[in-house]
Amino acid sequence: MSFFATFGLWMAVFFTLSIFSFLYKDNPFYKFAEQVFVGLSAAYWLVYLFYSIMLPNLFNKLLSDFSGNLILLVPAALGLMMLIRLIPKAQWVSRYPIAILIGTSAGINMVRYAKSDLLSQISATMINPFSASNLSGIIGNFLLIIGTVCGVYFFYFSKKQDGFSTVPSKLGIWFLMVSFGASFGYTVMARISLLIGRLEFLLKDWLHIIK
Amino acid sequence: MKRNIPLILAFITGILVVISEFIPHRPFSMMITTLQDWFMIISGFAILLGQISLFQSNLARIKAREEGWYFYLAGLISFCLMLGFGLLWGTQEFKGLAGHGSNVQNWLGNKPFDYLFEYAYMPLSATLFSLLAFFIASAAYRAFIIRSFESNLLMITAVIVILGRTSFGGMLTSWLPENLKFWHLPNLSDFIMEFPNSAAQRAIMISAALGIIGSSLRIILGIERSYLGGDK
Amino acid sequence: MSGGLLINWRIAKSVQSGFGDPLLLYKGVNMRKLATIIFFLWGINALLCASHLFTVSDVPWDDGKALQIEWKVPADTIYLQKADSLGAWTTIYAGSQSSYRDTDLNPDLVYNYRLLVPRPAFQDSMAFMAKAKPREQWFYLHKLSYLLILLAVSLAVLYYVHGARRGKDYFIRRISGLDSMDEAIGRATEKGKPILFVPGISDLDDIQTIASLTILSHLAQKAAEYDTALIVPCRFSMVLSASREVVKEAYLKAGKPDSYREDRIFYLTDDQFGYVAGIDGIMVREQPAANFFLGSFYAESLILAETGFSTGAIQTSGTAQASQLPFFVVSCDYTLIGEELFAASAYLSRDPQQLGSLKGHDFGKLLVIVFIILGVIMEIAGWHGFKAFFEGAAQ
Amino acid sequence: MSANPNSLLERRIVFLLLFVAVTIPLIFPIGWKTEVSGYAKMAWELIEATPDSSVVIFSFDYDPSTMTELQPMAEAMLHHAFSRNQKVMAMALWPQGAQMADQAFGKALESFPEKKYGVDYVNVGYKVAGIVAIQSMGRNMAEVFPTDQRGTKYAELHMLKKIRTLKDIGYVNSLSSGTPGIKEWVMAARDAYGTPVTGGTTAVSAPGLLPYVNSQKQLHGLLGGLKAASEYETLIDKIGTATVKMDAQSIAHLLILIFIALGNIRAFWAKKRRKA
Repeated sequence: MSFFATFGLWMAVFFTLSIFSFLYKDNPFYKFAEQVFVGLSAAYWLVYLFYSIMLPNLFNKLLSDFSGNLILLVPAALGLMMLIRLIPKAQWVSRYPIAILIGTSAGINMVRYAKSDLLSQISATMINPFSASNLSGIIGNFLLIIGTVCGVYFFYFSKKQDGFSTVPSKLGIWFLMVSFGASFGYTVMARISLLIGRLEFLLKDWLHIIK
Repeated sequence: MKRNIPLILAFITGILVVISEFIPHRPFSMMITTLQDWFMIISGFAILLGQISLFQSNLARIKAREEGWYFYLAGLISFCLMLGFGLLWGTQEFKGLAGHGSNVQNWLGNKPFDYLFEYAYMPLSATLFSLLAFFIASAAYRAFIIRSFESNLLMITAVIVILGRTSFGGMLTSWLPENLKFWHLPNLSDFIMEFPNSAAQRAIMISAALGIIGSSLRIILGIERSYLGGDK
Repeated sequence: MSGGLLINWRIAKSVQSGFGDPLLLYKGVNMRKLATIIFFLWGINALLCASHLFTVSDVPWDDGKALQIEWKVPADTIYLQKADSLGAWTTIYAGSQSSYRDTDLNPDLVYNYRLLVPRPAFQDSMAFMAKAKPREQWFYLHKLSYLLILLAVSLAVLYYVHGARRGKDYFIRRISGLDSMDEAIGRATEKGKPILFVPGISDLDDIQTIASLTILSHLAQKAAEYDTALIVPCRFSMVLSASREVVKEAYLKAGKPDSYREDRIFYLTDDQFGYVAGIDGIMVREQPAANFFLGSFYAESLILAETGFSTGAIQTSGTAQASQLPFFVVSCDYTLIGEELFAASAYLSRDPQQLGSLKGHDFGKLLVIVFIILGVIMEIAGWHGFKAFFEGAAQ
Repeated sequence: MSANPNSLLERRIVFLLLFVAVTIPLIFPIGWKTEVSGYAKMAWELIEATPDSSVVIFSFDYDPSTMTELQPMAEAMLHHAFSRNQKVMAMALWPQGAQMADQAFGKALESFPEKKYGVDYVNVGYKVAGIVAIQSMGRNMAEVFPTDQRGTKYAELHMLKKIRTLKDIGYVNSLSSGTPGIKEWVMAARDAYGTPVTGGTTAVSAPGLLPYVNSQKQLHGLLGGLKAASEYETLIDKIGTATVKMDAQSIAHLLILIFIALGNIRAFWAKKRRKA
């Protein structure tokens, strides 16, 4: 292995252990790793954004065919208006691009969520519970329908929850709790996998204890 | 003026986007992708704002010899190194101001930017991510306590699913006869995931979607305007 | 739009040869003429059949990027070919289905297709030709249900907002996560420690971030009143800009513009885990007495909440990210679940217009419940049109 | 919910125990057998039933980010294919897949040192364009892969001499963590040319692909995640990386359950003490 590859390996090991040391308590190694991480990653995204977004989507297009891409001057101008924030007196200028972006986001979110999270979930719940082939499937389908309806009702804000109306709301909370427990349990494996990945690096690539 | 024009702009862009969702004809059909591209370009400019703020605050701390200033110096150096390498010799696919730097590559075995990415950024990121394994254990230890009916539900389903996902969960109930296979732990955990869990997830998604639609509408109509700050 | 022409040279040849010598005369009938007529009639017939057998048509109500190709030929395997810009044929489908939808086309260009049906008995294949032009229309019909539901919810919101403007008062149930906010700020003030506010890890294009900034505005005002330091680390520059505007305005409203410190609202890094590493550092070093994690969160939710727990802070979290809610619920003191995050601004401000719009969401919920129940009944009854109407938009 | 010094100590013990519990099985494998699911069995049956010396395709449609889950599958299935004396052509629809393939071959050669490059296995490398590349393979494989990764011409690769199109392939095994991947293989190879397709994917993506494992066998079984990989290792009776990792998983899960139990006991005592 070349010097730089070995050096790189030890650097990776150092950072790995520094981050793990945070589990015991905050310490200079973690502080160092944290600041290096923040610095490196900030620059990483800047470089990434420059090469992968700004160059192909803006600069290259303007340089190769300026008159054909005149429209791109609009986002470029808005981007520069964001940068005017650096001048304290003219900070209000950045409200224009922010307003346009937020307006756009609001519009996009409105239509996207109406489609993917509202309509498709509603239609997915319109099922014939008796279509399942066995008893557990039928019970499951009923749970699915009742759980969805009660869960939605749990979020009903503008009514005092008393009398009969507490029943579906209560059921809704129960379903939420079951779901939270289940998702928690389900995620354990994925999280342990991450740790296995890091340990594999330490034990295999660094210490050569395992093959 | 400083506040009304932005509100009008938000209104116009918002409405245009919503309308264009339903019109397959140009120019409307292109609207959403165009605006999303714009978003990226604008945020491409804006990222400098943050980075300048980061740079300045680190510099200020170092100048003031604040406690632990050398850590901030390390951060600043890493920032400058990564940025400099990236701009000079580029990244894996892109060439930088000084070309691909084949000399440096031969020497280092990789482009400097990619070298730092592979041996510093990646291990840092992956290790920080892997802390989740520890935190999920400590959270389970502390929080899954028998208290109320709700917290019992939370705990019991978590235990069933954790058991059902592993090899020994299957072993534990593999003796069950065929007609009781429903209670076999892997099956039971699949059942919970498929039905009650999906139901609650759907309820959250549906109501959150309504919340998002409502909030978006408030923003487009200018009822919700705190994001713009004050009038001055 | 559609056209068809059957070219089958083998058949054509067999027809010709079947009539023998081209110049054969039989009982005064010019066989050659007869053959020509028969061949001509057969051709028309074939043409008619072909147009029926193999059709290409524009997909209606779309953005002019797709053509629907259909064929009715009895064969196990057919080959569908398309001419490229130079006129060379390439196979785009081979199989036994009877239709194909060609997508990613350019509107208003003519596309040529050829259908090859192998005839093993003759060791050749029949070819059918057709062409068509995809066109853009002015409405996506399959999105009708989606438009209607969006209109219904929007109109309900507008109706109730209008009601609120005319002085109607709307009730809102308790949301404990928001009631506790004052308690958390109070505790931080008592201890003389700062408050940490994390506006999620999404950019401004996520409504959750904007909802979070609305809560930040209320929180900052309270913090200004109590003279408690407020720390807001941001992942994106645009969130940073907006947060600064919001907090500055809040301090101004509280009458303490001089207490506003811009350097307490800062950018860390665009990187998900770099950002988390930074916040973890802040939590253990500054020891904030109250943490707020509101907005859009992903895997890092538990890292933040558990580190915050270890510092002994009172923690309030809220997200619409269903997958992260379990972790917040388990390790924070209060959690705003899903829509509660969006209800927060109305709840905190008690602004009648906002409360009115919340009432509008609730109308949407009733609508959803009614639709689901109706849909289930229709499905049980075997009438699938109702569900299909809603599914149309999900395509 | 506030932390006291006592609970901070408990936290550290929890962390330490978890660390040890995951490390030890990685170093000293236990080799717990995993209960085999129907989907894994189906994939195994396809490879088991494919005749001796058939040429088969292993498509490496992932990159290092999902290696933890997919590499063990690749290794186990490759081991199986080699043990059935099938000739393996490796390719990749993802740029970094070709390296993944080389690593998997390296591992498999430890058990089958007699296998020769060009005769028993080849690596033709990465191909852009996903589904279009697969469609072209259905017409003429030599055109899609003029040379292998080392630059050897297609015609000179001994095992590929008789292979003209996808129809000459025994089965396709796609290990995929996204697009292009299994779905594209099903559509362009199975549905269009009838070549059997099997594969493996991450635990997260598996539910989305299960509908293809149907009565028409669009997909011949499917491995989803590490657990399925260890099931496969159980089927071929080998303690591979998946089994080892699955052991670590099982121990960690077990430990977390013990933590939950201990947490409850602690809470119970605390309550009792408060009452007393």
